[in-house]
Amino acid sequence: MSDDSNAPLNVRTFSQAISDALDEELARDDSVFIWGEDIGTYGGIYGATGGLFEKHGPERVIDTPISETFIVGGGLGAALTGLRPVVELQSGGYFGIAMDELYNKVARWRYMHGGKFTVPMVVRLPEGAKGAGQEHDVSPEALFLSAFGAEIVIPSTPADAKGLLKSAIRDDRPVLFFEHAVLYATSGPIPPGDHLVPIGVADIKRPGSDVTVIAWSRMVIEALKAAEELDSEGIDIEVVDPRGLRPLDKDTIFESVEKTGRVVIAHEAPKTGGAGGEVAAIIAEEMIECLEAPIVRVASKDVTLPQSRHLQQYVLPQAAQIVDAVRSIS
Amino acid sequence: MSDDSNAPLNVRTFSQAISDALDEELARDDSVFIWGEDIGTYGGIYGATGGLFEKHGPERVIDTPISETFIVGGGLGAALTGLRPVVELQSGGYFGIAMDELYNKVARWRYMHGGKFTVPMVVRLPEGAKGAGQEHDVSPEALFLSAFGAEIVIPSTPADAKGLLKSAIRDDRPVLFFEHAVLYATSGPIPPGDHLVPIGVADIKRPGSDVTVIAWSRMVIEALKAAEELDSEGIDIEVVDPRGLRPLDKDTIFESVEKTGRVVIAHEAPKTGGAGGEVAAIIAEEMIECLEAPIVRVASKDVTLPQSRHLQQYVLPQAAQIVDAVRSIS
Amino acid sequence: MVTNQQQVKFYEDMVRVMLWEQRAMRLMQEGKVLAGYHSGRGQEAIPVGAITPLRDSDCIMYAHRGFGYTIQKGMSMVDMFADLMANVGGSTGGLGAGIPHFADPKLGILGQGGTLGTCFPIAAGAGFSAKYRGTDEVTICFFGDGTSNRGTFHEALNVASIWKLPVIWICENNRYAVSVPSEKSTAGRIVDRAIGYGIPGRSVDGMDVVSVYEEVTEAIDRARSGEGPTLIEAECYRFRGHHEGDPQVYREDGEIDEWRRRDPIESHRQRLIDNEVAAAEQLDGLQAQMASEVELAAQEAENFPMPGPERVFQGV
Amino acid sequence: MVTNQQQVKFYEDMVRVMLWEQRAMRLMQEGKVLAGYHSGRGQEAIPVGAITPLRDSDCIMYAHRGFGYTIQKGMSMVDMFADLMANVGGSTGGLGAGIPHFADPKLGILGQGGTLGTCFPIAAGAGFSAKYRGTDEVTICFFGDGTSNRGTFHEALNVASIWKLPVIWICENNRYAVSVPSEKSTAGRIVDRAIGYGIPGRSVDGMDVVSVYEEVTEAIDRARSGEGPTLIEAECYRFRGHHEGDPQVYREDGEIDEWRRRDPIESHRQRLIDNEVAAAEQLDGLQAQMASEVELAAQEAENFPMPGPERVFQGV
Ligand SMILES: Cc1ncc(C[n+]2csc(CCOP(=O)(O)OP(=O)(O)O)c2C)c(N)n1
Ligand SMILES: Cc1ncc(C[n+]2csc(CCOP(=O)(O)OP(=O)(O)O)c2C)c(N)n1
Ligand SMILES: [Mg+2]
Ligand SMILES: [Mg+2]
Repeated sequence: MSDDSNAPLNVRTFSQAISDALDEELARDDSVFIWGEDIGTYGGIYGATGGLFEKHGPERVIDTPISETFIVGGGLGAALTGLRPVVELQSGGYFGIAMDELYNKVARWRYMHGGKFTVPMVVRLPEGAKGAGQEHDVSPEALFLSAFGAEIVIPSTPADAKGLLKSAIRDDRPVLFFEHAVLYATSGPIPPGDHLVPIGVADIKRPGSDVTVIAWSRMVIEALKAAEELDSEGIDIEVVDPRGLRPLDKDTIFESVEKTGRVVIAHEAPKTGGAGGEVAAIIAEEMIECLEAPIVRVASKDVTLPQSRHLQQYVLPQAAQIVDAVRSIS
Repeated sequence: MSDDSNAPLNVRTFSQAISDALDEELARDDSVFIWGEDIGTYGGIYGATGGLFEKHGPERVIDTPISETFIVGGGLGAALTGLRPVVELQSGGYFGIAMDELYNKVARWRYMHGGKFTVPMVVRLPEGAKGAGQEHDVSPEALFLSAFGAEIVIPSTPADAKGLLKSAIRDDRPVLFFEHAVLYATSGPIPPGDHLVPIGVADIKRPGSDVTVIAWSRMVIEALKAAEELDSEGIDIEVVDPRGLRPLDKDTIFESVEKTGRVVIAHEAPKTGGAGGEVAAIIAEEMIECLEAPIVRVASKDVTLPQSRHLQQYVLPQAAQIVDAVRSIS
Repeated sequence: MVTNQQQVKFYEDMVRVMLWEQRAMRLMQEGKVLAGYHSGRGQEAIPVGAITPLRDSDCIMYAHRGFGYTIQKGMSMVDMFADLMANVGGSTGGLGAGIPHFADPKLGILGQGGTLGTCFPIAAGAGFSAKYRGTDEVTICFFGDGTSNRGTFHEALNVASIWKLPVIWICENNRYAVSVPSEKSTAGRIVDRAIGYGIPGRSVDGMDVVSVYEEVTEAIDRARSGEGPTLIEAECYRFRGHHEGDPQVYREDGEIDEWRRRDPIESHRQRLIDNEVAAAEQLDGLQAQMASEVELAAQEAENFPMPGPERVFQGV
Repeated sequence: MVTNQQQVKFYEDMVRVMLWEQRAMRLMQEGKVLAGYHSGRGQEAIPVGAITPLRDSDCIMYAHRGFGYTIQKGMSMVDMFADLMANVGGSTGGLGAGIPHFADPKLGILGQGGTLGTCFPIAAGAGFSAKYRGTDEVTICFFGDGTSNRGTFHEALNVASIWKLPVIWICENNRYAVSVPSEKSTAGRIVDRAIGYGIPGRSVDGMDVVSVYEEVTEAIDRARSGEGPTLIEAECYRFRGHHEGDPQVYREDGEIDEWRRRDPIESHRQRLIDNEVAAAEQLDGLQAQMASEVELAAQEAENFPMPGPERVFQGV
């Protein structure tokens, strides 16, 4: 944890951290509102908007129809006219429905129109494998690497979730905010007060000297598990959590690679087309002289995730694959 | 050209090559039909379906409404029930409108339903910068790297366009077929007869020994121009055209990299999030011991392409950037 | 007119659907199915009434609300149980579970989209295909009231109308999309959207299997004879939560009891008895027979092994 | 009732729009604009009539058919010429050309989407925003008949209706989407789609600026007073090709001549003269005045330099 605050910590789940952030920002700024499917009386299917409807009322916590192009495109219209929408896609798997709105409009509206507008909008996308099926259990962050106007933020802990979401809401750029559904139930300490985490700053989740493991979202948890196992073998890995992909904190990554000369990149999205490719390519382009081994990517197998949880075990990456990958280059 | 036929060659434009392929396949197989916006009496806004309406009739050459989710999703429905649709998005820039259909449905329907169906469908996507604006002038092929059921085919010459499109139409898998709009007017020789080019086989567009330049679509033309200039400096580049991204012909790429030890990857999509990242990462993972220099990517600058053609010159990659890149690692 | 035999068959079919679901839920409780489930209890009259008039060669795009659609279209109950358990006996060979993507091309079961509203363009495409191939096959597309607000609805209904495609659009309006009441999310009447496309729109009592059957039969006749699509809105209600585990905080007081009095299975049964079409004992007998059919299917399905890791790379 | 002064103003405004376009085309012919263009000739009555009743604080999402929308909403003609030439004088600071993405937040000009149908959800969102902020601002969303077949139409009109958002949906039905005739791509009547959403639908003669003005004014009043959206279908015709260079193979014989007789500018002029609202000389004078306004703007715009490479990285 990079937070330097020494005040007492409050233990909250990731999902509570999200709703705390929304609650505080709704209270702070009248121009903030939230909408999505079942986020009102129901409190969101992951509970991440629980209690907000009761507290902030139906004008600001709004249930929409099943209309994803409106959820995103309508949010853009509101952002262009003075508001700060925080919109939710009930599953990040619905990104494709609103892809034109996300990729071509929300991300690009400012630039396309000469920089005349700001687009202070957050799109929350629950992602990752959680047993909800092929179309839902996706981690599509890599598909937005070329949607340049938009920031890509991906927290892995409750503290980061809260602090990054609050920063995202205050940011004048559009932010795609990915929340791994399996993390919602995890808990952790959150610094008190107006906890903000800057966007685009990586966090060394575990310092180490032998191998750099760049991991985000759920894979940070797996990397930390792997670190323990590897530690017992005398391999000391450094776990770098970029906490998002744009802005990408290359400085922190490069510093770590310079130190270790060995890199593993771990994400839950399948290897091919995952953002690990981009990160690996950056290193291969700018840091190759530091490398003492191949850059290894740990990721889901290159298939659509099967619906069956039984088969998912053969596809999804876990700590064990990180351990293997690290060993293979140590 | 890797075609081994010795018969006389027919010079055709890229756009004629496309319509020849469609014409021949429509004639060959009753279950083939085409639909899209303005592909009928108008012959397609790039002329790539010219004459087909008159020849094959309104039942098989069909103008659709401006309804991209139907164009793609309806094609899928037809493919699942015995037909071989070849559907056109009037611009590849509309991929986002039908992203759910393309990425989640067309590519995945077979696997999601246990392999019970075949999806013999081709989606034609004109891509690339042609002065039609930010939302149109895109090269989104990288976004489908993780859409595993679908093949990704990208021709750079009229002969490849014809031969690959005919193969794609006969293929039982869905194929995303990207046609660079600037290439439509280029011309080249096409082998006579039932000219088929296998999908997933790279073509060495120019053999060379010093540096491997992996390029596709319009960048193949630029790479060949660069080759001439570099040749005069005594640098002999090998231009490898993968002719698509899935299946990716790693063998041909690896063989070339083994020989040269130096790699430049060139595509028109912006560098970040472009498929060059994936290709670079594969090499960094599997071939790093052969590399004698950083892997350099030549691509568009990391911005949304400006509408202005004047500004586009500062963004789009040309032969000169390939020359620079090659020099930088020679 | 519906024959007495068909009337009894409706009862049998609805009971089968209900019992299959009950048995599937037991498998879930036993931990043999690791997946969410959207119960169709209360809405059995719609798949049963609508699919009865279809032929094998006709197609359906089904919805996530229970499994009446696939059962009624003739899929093996064994396959379906096995799909839920994700073992190799399933139609997906061990791939499926959750919101399973059952399919059977031979029975015209084209599958389901997990992103709601997927069904509309695909159904229109299947309708196009039937016409292109010169057949008189029809396609039914099932969807919920909430799903009708997806843009794909508009694109597909427009095309189907202008091209007179043989598609029957059946909206199961059960008044909620998860927690959101239809009147808070859906402007006007869904059935009235037919007017904008210049096609027939019909409202039907979705709790009455006979009404559903009759209305859909008419729509099928129109479709087969080249007169194009019909939009049918079936008013209904789901008796259980959106998914198993739904706290159902959103229902209005007493609402559910009122609808339970219109239980499609119970009320049809009563009508059969009242009209002396069948005696209570006969219907009880049928019910027992269905129970054992379903039980046998479940047991057979449980015998299949789970797939190995190689399954993951098959059928890509 | 429309005052005489306003009647004359309509003429002036339509002429300005027409002349701006003519001048823009000269710039294209001179090679100073490197971009496609979709002429609005023949459809001037719609942007002029519809935007006249708007306030500065009201918003528009405009379409690609000519530039009447932005001119009438008050954008500087210099900026717009400069945008087309992609020099630094443009509203986009040298970024725009082609299907330019002009915008001016202060004038409520929210921009345009190059993927048609973008406009619908954004306009609904702007309408929501006006209501949320407690204002009585309204938003007009302009779109073509072809564009009405995008799914976003459905999603946005439904939400606007259910939430009673102050949005006026104006369809310019010019009978074609590029080459495809509306009756081959669009089922039923577009205006009838209002019925499905339970909102007022109005059909209006889009060649008559006064009718457009009156109908839109009523819709704006409804919107401002919280009664929600209106769908207006304006029947019209484009006199030139879809884009400059369009071979126009798809028109029916004589069709264009018939519509040209209803030229919105000519027929309004004739009406002014016939009703003795204005004399021909006065109108000719206005026309000359507009021509020199436009000419001055074009010349001013031509003086700006082209941006340097750094422009590419600004305003991301
Ligand atoms: C595009 C999309 N948005 C949201 C969801 C999540 N979701 C699953 S079922 C459901 C409610 C559907 O309501 P309705 O169409 O009325 O069908 P019902 O569940 O009432 O049968 C929602 C929102 C989804 N699967 N797909
Ligand atoms: C989503 C999308 N599909 C297709 C196009 C290409 N296109 C540009 S204008 C046009 C025709 C639009 O027709 P209509 O809406 O009737 O407007 P009009 O041009 O007649 O004014 C088409 C197909 C596009 N820009 N966006
Ligand atoms: Mg419902
Ligand atoms: Mg039109």
